Amino acid sequence: MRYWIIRDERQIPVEVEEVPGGYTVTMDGKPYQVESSRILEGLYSLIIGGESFEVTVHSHEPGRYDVHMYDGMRPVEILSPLELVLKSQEGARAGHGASIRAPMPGKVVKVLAVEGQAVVKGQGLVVVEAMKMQNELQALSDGVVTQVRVKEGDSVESGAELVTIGEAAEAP
Amino acid sequence: MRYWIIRDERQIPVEVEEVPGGYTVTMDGKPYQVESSRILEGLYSLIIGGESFEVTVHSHEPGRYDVHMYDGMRPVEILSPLELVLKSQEGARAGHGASIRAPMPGKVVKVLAVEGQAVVKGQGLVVVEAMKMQNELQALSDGVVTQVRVKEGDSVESGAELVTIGEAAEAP
Amino acid sequence: MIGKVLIANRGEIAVRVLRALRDLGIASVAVYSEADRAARHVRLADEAYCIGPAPSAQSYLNADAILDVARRSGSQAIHPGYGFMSENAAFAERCEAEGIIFIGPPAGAIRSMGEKTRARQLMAAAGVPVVPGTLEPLGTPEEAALAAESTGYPVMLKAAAGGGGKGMRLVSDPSQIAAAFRDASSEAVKAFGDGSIYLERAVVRPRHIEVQVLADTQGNCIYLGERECSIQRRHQKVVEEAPSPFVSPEMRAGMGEVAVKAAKAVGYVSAGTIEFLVDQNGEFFFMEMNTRLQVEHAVTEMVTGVDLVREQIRIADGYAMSLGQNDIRIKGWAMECRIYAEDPLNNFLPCPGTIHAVRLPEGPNVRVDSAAFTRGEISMYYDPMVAKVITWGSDRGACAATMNRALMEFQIVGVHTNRDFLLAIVNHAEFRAGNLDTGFIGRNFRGASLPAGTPVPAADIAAAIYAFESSRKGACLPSAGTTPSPWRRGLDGR
Amino acid sequence: MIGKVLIANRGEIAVRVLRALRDLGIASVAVYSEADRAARHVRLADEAYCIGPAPSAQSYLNADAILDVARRSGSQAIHPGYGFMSENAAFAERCEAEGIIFIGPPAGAIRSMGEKTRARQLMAAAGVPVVPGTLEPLGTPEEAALAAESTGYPVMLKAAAGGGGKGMRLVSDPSQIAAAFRDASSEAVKAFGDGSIYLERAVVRPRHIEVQVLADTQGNCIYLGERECSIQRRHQKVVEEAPSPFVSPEMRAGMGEVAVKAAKAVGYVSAGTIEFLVDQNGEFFFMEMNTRLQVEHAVTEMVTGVDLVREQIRIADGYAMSLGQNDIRIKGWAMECRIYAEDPLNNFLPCPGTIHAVRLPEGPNVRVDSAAFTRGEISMYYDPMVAKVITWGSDRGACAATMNRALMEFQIVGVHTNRDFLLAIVNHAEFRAGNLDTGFIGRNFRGASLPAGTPVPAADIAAAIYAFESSRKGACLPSAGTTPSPWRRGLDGR
Repeated sequence: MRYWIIRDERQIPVEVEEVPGGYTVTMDGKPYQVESSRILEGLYSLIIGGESFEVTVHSHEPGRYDVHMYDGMRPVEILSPLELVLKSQEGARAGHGASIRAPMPGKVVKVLAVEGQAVVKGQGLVVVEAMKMQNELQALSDGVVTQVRVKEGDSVESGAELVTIGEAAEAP
Repeated sequence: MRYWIIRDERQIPVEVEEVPGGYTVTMDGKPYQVESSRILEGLYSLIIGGESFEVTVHSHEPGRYDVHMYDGMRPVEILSPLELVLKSQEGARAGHGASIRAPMPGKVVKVLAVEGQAVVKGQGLVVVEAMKMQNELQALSDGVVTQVRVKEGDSVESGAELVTIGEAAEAP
Repeated sequence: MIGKVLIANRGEIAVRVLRALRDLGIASVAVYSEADRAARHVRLADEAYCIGPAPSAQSYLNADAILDVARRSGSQAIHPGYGFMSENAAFAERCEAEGIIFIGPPAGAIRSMGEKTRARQLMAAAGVPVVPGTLEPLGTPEEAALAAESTGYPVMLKAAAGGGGKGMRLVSDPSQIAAAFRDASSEAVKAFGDGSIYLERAVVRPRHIEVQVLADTQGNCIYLGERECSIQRRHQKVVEEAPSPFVSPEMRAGMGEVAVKAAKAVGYVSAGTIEFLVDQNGEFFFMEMNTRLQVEHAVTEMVTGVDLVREQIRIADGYAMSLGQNDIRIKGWAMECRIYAEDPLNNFLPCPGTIHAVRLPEGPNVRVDSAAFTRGEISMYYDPMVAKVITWGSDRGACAATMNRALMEFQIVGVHTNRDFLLAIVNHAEFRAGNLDTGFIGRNFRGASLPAGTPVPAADIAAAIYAFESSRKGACLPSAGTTPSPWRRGLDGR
Repeated sequence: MIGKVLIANRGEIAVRVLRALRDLGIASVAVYSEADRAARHVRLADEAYCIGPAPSAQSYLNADAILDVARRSGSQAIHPGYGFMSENAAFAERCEAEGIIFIGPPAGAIRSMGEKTRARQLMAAAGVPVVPGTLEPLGTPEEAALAAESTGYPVMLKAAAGGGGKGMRLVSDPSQIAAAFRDASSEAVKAFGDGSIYLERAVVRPRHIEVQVLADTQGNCIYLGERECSIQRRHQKVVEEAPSPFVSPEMRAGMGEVAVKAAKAVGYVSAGTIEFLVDQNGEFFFMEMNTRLQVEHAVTEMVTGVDLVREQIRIADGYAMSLGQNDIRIKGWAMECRIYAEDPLNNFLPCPGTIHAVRLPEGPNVRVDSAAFTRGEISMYYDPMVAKVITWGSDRGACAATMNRALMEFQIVGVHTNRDFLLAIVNHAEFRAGNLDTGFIGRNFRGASLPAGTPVPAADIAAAIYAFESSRKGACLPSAGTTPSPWRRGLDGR
């Protein structure tokens, strides 16, 4: 199957093909014979040309993978054909409103945003506390608060939509 | 749900009833309030009257459980109503032929039994090697070998039927 | 004789204390919040009782509930661990009043050392060197400016009730002192309910070196060498070691004797730690005393062979220490890395969540103290520390090499940890050379974040295979689009 | 200088060697059989190569395949671990011939000590005490009877090529000697391809005590104290400790000097062990030398602080030892328990299978060397040893208490282990008193099986809850009826 690695504005083609004991992975035209053994969900042993790698792979967002190796972590963005299409559509829509989501579970300790309020990029919208630390979620662009979905004291899950920001024109 | 513990020829009634945070387990008329938390498949944290137990439960055969506690293992035989019925039928059939099964995976290194052969209780039938050790499987009762299902060199899984012994009357 | 002990704590330290109790054949009683029903300390204890909902104020800080369990379970003593009730003099007094042994110092010693300006006065009077500065809380920004003039800039403003870096400000220039005073004071009010601020001369490129002491009820008090704790991020220790590469045998004896003097000045009993600020010439100044077991006590255990928790329990039981000063020999080197569930690539934001799988390092010269387990929850309610990895070596180089090995083996699937950051510290040339001071992380890791590793084919291949296998499993389509993270920075991390 | 080492082994010892290489900054090359693709040693190594199918004869004993990988990977040296190629003199010679360093003794020393009767002759000539007996293999049952008359009964018949208890028979009565000779000889033919048998006076209630030595290529040779290995089941060590509770400092020096003499007599280099049989009066006799690292080397490491594998590698690299005899100090006490995948309630039958989950003990004074992991396979092709649990204490009682704690924490879901048996040994009054001899297990555990624990309500409740939850998950109905196990006893376990 064909994928694309997105790196430094480039799209690098990657072909993954099953072979006995593993895969042939062809990156940017260069083939790698990979002996692959899945130990657990997200934990792999790879042997590539005699070199042994134990890696854990973790995906927080579609297309984005954290690959943990012995000597550190590498973030890799790799997209399937469908994901690539969706991403380019998303790019075209950029700026047309954005949801501020909780990147981790926590408790809302302060709501700074008010519906209808005009905000500028970087302005604080919600303060969420997790693990004894207060963290402020900020507007990603100028706009108007179209919806506030939480109130103080709410517990929120990772990924929960907290505030929606629309373009100024969309404001009531 | 009702179960029976089989111990020292006795059948002890056990009633398991779900309650918030755990179970009420009534054994031989005595109720125990059990806070139960399942950590993993087969791994439980139980708190009974303030006492904390971490146990792993393992079942090799239906109705038979090995309960591993910090200070050692306890085998427990506990049967559901259906299992109790099946067991008593099995008891009535006792002696009417038996399958000799591999209690562990291994390799058949010698087949001593021949189909049609009369064997006595304790007579060696098959030798299976596992982990560098040869172990002999023996007849559980007098009888006649009605079927030999393996040959030397076979790899066998745990529970695989190796030899069937019938009553002398059933022999050809 | 103590036959049953309640552990008023959670996480790795509760497990640590449990192990000491097991070793001594003493029954253990765990307490837990509703969020911790499945926690390791609950499962390993002989008895366990729920003391309230997840927030600490309603459970681990709930003295009534804890004492109620102590009575119900027939515990003769309470071990507070660190944090929570460990430096709460009122709690220690309540234990005493109810006839339950508090495994720690007397309430009076906690109180004397807990109020920072009073402690400085006491220490100065006892002949313990303190950093030049004010011995009384400052009333106004103007008072602060005057005091700074007499001490000389740079100065450090500190919350009198403080700890953990809250309510602290470094001031290098007279024009900033008034604003800094107001900031620090309001932060201190928020954090501790007490805005009192005092001032000290700021030591340039200081090391943070602390001395472990142990005192019994019979008047014996000894020191067990020092710990180097200069590797800190936002005033939180990250990597500790024993001994300090900076401390000679003469300096060790000198600091040790001063530490014993400090402990005796407050009638100290049990394990305690005197924290010193050490300047580049080796001059050392009393900072504060931690009147409890420290997170990093394990490195001292590794180089001395002394089990500090066991000694605490025996001392609390009224025994004279089995050890004299001459029994303490420092053998080899030990380091500790604190593994936190946080994201070093994203400004160390804490990462609560579920551990899908954990593999702790093992093998020769490795000790792990943790409460992590497969399917365990890292709760948003508590400290994000997941595990302590401690290594020993015959010398500092061997110890660091083994720490590198242990960190490489450390593996958690499911939550981010600072493992990579710890690896980067331990393998940093300046760290290996022993050039440590409290500015190490700020200087060497700009923005206090870890840069991502450079791409390697194996990582790309792993991601591709994972993506391939995930799609083959029939995973749902990804939700459309991704937005850049709005998660900017910790508000307390200015 | 050695920059890359191939590890010609698997399991915990391969991982142990890997860790030493990491600590030294040397690249590691793993070899593996097809059954071991997912094994820990494969995943932890820098490089890994498959050397053949699962059976050892086609993989871990395949010298051609191993040497081929050594060449392809550019390894300068091979560490053989224990077992497999470790005492194979021909393999050591082939390595030398191909310019690859064999991390172990010279082939000549392996050979001298490998043939047991020749070793006895050599040792006797060097002034090392040996048990009275024959110095030449016996030809016939009649010769055996004559030799036994002169030595005096009871006598022990032993396979000259033997090890691991195979080809051994104790004879107390002259009427049994002919049959026992024939039995032992045919067993030895089967096990070793060599039926040669020799005879020794049997020592009554003997202890098995061994001395660790370390020798370099510069002619230095030291001893690192003794290990008590009397706790054996079917001649397999189960629990080991260092030091021995039976050995005084004077006896330690005496045995140590004899051990060094023995090693020097064969030109020994690297780590090696002299095994002694010790009678109730403290008289000790040379049994054999193990010309390799021992399974139980870790207890010596714990009490001396010396990393034996690191020393082996440095010695193989031509360095003089960094340690002199005076640097060796025994501090505290260490014990090792070997966790086997076997069923102690069912005559210790080995239990291959899949580990569903594993939790290894951790915390202060605990070391674990293992290759076990969640979802790992215990293969029927290899040794059933799953892990070694090693503990340290300031004295023997503290060490045993910590071993008890560590074993309590040890948890494997999915396969049977001998953990409960180890717990029963460690907590046995005779063990705690230090009354050890090689008959300990046979005397205290009749039928060499562990009785099941007495019923307790918590166990019944756990089984009931498990049964309830399993049925609720919609598990299939049990297959009708259960039959008693036909699995009687190991054929080699008479």
